[in-house]
Amino acid sequence: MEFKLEDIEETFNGEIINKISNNEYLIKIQDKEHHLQILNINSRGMEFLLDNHFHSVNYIENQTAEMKIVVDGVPLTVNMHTKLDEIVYRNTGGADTGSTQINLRSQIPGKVVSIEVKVGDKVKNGDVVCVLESMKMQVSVKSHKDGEVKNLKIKEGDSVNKNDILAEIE
Amino acid sequence: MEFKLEDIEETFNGEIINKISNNEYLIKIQDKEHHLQILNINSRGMEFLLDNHFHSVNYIENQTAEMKIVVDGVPLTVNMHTKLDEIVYRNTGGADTGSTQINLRSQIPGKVVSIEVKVGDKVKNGDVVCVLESMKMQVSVKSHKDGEVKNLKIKEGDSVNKNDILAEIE
Amino acid sequence: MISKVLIANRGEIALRVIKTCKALGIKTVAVYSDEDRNSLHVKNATESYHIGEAAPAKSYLNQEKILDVILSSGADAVHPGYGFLSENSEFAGLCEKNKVTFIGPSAASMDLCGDKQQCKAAMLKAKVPTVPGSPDLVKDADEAEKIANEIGYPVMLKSVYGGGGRGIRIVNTDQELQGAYETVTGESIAAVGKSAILVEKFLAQTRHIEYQLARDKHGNTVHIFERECSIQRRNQKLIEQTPSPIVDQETRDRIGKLVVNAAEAVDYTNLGTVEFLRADNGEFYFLEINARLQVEHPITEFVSGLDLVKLQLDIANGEPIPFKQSDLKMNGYAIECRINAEDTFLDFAPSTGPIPNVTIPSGPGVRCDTYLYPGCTVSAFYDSLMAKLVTWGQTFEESRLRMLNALNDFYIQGVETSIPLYKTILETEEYKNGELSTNFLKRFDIIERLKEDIKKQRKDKHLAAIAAAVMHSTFFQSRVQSSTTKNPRWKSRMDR
Amino acid sequence: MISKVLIANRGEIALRVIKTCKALGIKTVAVYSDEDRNSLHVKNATESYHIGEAAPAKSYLNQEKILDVILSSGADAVHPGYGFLSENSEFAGLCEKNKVTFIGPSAASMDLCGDKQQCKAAMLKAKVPTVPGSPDLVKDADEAEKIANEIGYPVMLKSVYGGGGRGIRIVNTDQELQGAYETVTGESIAAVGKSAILVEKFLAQTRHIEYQLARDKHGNTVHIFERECSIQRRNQKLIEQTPSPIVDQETRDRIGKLVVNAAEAVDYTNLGTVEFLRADNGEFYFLEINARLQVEHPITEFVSGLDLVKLQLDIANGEPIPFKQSDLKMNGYAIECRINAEDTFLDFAPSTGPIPNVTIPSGPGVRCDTYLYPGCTVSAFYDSLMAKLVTWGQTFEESRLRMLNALNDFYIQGVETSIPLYKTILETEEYKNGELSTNFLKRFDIIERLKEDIKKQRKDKHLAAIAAAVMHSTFFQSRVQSSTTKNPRWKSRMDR
Repeated sequence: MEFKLEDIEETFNGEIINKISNNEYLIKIQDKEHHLQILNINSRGMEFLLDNHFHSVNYIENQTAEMKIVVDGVPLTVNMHTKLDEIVYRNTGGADTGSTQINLRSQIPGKVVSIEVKVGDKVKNGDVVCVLESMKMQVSVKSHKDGEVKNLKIKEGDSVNKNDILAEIE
Repeated sequence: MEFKLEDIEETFNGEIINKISNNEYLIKIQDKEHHLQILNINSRGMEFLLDNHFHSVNYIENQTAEMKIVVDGVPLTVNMHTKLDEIVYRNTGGADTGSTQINLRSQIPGKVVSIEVKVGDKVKNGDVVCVLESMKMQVSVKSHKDGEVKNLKIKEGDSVNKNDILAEIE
Repeated sequence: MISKVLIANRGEIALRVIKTCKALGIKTVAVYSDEDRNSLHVKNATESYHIGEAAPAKSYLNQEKILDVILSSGADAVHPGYGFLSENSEFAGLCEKNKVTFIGPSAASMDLCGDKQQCKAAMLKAKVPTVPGSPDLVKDADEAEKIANEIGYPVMLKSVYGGGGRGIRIVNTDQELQGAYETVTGESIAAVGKSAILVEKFLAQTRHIEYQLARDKHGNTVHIFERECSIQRRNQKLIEQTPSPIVDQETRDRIGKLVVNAAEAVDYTNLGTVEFLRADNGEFYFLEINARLQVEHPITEFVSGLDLVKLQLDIANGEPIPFKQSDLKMNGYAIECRINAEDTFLDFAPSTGPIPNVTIPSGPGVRCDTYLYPGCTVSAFYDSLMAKLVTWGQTFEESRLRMLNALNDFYIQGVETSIPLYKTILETEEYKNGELSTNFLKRFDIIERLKEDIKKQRKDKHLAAIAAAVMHSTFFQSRVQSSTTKNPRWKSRMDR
Repeated sequence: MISKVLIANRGEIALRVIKTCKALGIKTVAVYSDEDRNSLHVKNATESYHIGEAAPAKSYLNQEKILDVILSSGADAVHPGYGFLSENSEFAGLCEKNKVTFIGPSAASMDLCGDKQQCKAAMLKAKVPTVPGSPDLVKDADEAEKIANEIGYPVMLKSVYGGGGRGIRIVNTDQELQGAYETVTGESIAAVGKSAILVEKFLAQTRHIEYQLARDKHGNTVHIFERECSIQRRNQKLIEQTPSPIVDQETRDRIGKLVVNAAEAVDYTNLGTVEFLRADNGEFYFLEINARLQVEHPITEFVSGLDLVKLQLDIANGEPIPFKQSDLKMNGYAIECRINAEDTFLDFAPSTGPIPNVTIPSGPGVRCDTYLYPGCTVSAFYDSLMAKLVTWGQTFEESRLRMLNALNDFYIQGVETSIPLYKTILETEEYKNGELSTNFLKRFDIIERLKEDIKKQRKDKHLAAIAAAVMHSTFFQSRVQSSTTKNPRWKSRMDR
């Protein structure tokens, strides 16, 4: 599973790779293994030793894609499903060969953070057309085909809904 | 209602006589009125001001006749229904005139603490025949009629069950 | 002899007073508002009386109601704490009239301390320097200019009706003065319809240094050293310490003598505090006398070994102060951090609500005066001070490190607190070096540095956060699966 | 320089050591058994390692396992606390061999302190008086009689194989001696098949007075005053105080010099304690050297202003003690009460279990070192010390009153504690007058007096109890009534 943290650009890969004993786990974060020992757990939080360092975590709010937690008194937001870029790209028909669809539509609601192309630019399949902010993450919307930008339906700061047309690419 | 406390001989009469406001009561204990202000209450305990003195009470165990409580950290046992003597007396037919019943029976289970009469003694209706201990209280068993003690079925230290014959009085 | 003290206050100071009274076998009477029904002072006092609604005017400031309780409880003395009625000479007078000992100065002395102009005049007479300026209102710009030239630029033109920065101008030259005078006059008239202007020397970078004062009814006066309280926000003290890093023994004694003079000048009795501004050039200027026990009294207790509430009671009983100035020796270093319920990033706006959990720090050289307990509530009706965290050390560095440690151990769930701010401040080189001034926060960009610290903390916690997310999402998935989960033990552990 | 300390201990002392290390920026490594998974020392250390099952032999006494953690965590020093491995010279040697600093004396010095006969010989050589008696085993009754006459009656005949009162006789005259010798020999042979008898002066009413000792690796030695620990039960200290009420400055200095001699005689390094018996005639007799930090060290910290754990670390780092004997001045009075989980009326039997709630006392001059928190558990596997409540005052009376107050404020739900016992003791005239001796409890019928106090408390609470019963029975009746009760608000308040 992939995770992204507020303030940090990196995306983190994390998974449980082994249950050593009842309260002891081996987990992998970004190819490094870590030993996790649970001391105390319930639905509101967890106390654990991570590589023998104590941490106390409270879960404040939890949606499928976003989790607000307090780690050792420090509030943080963790985003899950950071493959949104990919999901969005695929759903627009990207990576398929020979799309004939002109309209590039947004697959998610969000706010336009930046526009990477101008009308008249030539783009290739997979080039970033614009960046949306959604669920506190920045998601690149990529062109679903090779072509020329005929029209831009958005400007920076706009809010877009799911399925809104962002650009026409022919 | 009547109450009796461990270590203290006296019997206390206590009742709520007025509800002043939502959390404020006037109660009467032994003919003296006291002001009771509830600060906090739940099924496990109560914090209150009694005549402006703070007390914290936890209810540890509660049976109908006996209540174990901790008052300001001091464990105590309160007995209720201290009119047991009366109840027992009435149930044996006492205070009725002209009982023809020979057997004096115990209306409660208990342990014989003392026997106040000998075989051959003359007793009057209401005279104490023996004392039982029950629910941590001492209960006097009184004669249900005038007569002579013909037979004693118990000795000190015996345990008796409800309805056991204690003495024959003719 | 005082045998029963009514404490006309709430929160940590009520608890503080109760502690000393209890130890001395003196009975205490607490008063409480609707909001404070479940407060610790109600539980810890010998007797407690409800006095009204949450709003201070309807309870803790309600003199008649409090007097009723004094009389019906048979209290023979009143401790006012700080705030509320503590510096209300009318209330002190009411106590005097009812033959109840008010633990503090006489109403007359309190009146004199409270009247800035009169008090300043008394100080000048007693040769206690005050901030140079016009002795009274100036009648026009010309007079203002004359005084400005006497005391030297820069000066402040202040409308006595101003406040919050309005009706105040700093003037650097004769050329600027005329215009500034008109502006201040205009602002004041626009705001309140009238104007009355004072001229005062402008002191650019000042320290707030105050002295603990004690004077008994026999006229014996001592000072119990200084406290430096320069770290403030919006004129409210945040961090106090004693000794001050810039007060040496010669200065301590010299200003201490002025403090004694000041106390005598207003015929002060009991404990009080003489506040000074210390200018960059080393001069001390009298500011005011606080006629009460100060929030920050514990740091003085730490370095003097005295129980100041006991000393208040002894003096109120008419006893002479049981020591001489020369008996007092300063022992070590103490710091106090005022743990406020406030959001540093919302301009210190109050943050209130229930506190489900709290861990109070302790340890060698650590003292925490607080009304907090798990399950209590921080009320919006009263001030934001939840706790006073105080540490002592043989050296300043020891007291500072113990404070940092205690701040780290202090966990308050439910409200924003000033704890992160203090951690940032205590780690700065400027604080360590004693470069203090009342504009410390602004001068050293503390809020920005706090933001950086928080960002850094977030980064430091990223691994733990990811690990927590990994575990939680595993759990979450198992929850949305069917109830015949593969790992029932794990599930039940998570659910319990 | 020590940079990471493994603490080979648990409970309050582990937390105590962590506090100083944290303040000094030294990393800490905690170890914990299955039973201590949720203990505070695990949460507060920089790193924490599980070392085994609850039984001490499988965890806190498991030298190999602890060494493993030392090596894998990279700790460069070990603090042993008290108890467990703290006076185990084998473990100290193991640390030395692995080039890990053991914070305490050398294994060789520890060995010497631990061997009673050898240590006594060293003391005699250093002219530190020990309890008069035969220097070694006596060969027969005649030799015993000869020694008894030298040291003066009454004497004790002690079989070295005895214990628990068996194999011991007090003898008052020559006439009694022969018979007593045979009895002791017989008892010992009956019990263990052999006999070996020592003669020692019998001291009827003794005080336990000990000195805090510090010696650095450069041979600088100081004592940090005495502690009187006479109030005991079954040879375990309950209440300690400093200064001792019968030690004046002349005595303090005189015995203090003996302490320095004792430390030099065994080439002691780091902090230790020299214990003395003080006889009714004023003589001090060396008892033993405790080669570790003592439970009761906080009272010495209070009157000296020192952080003794810091001093331990400094000495372990090879630094010279940063002060001279003459720099040390005793400041005020301190008392410690050991808050044990035990039932005073069941011969101090341990009382264990979960602690749903606890309120820890605080205030001026109050310090509480404890591992308790709401929701913790008092384990049956370890000793009964839950907390050390320590108070300081400018006078003995102030420290005593603060202690009583703090004991009253200390609320521990779930187990029996020694708090009521201490309240009774601290209120006795005998305690106030300093009439202390190791048989204090028996001598002054303390347990009986405690029973009386509890009875009195019960009587004092009777009105509150009746009131509570009245309210509760009303509530109880309303519960058994139909659900359409007359006073739904009342009901919901009760049920929430």
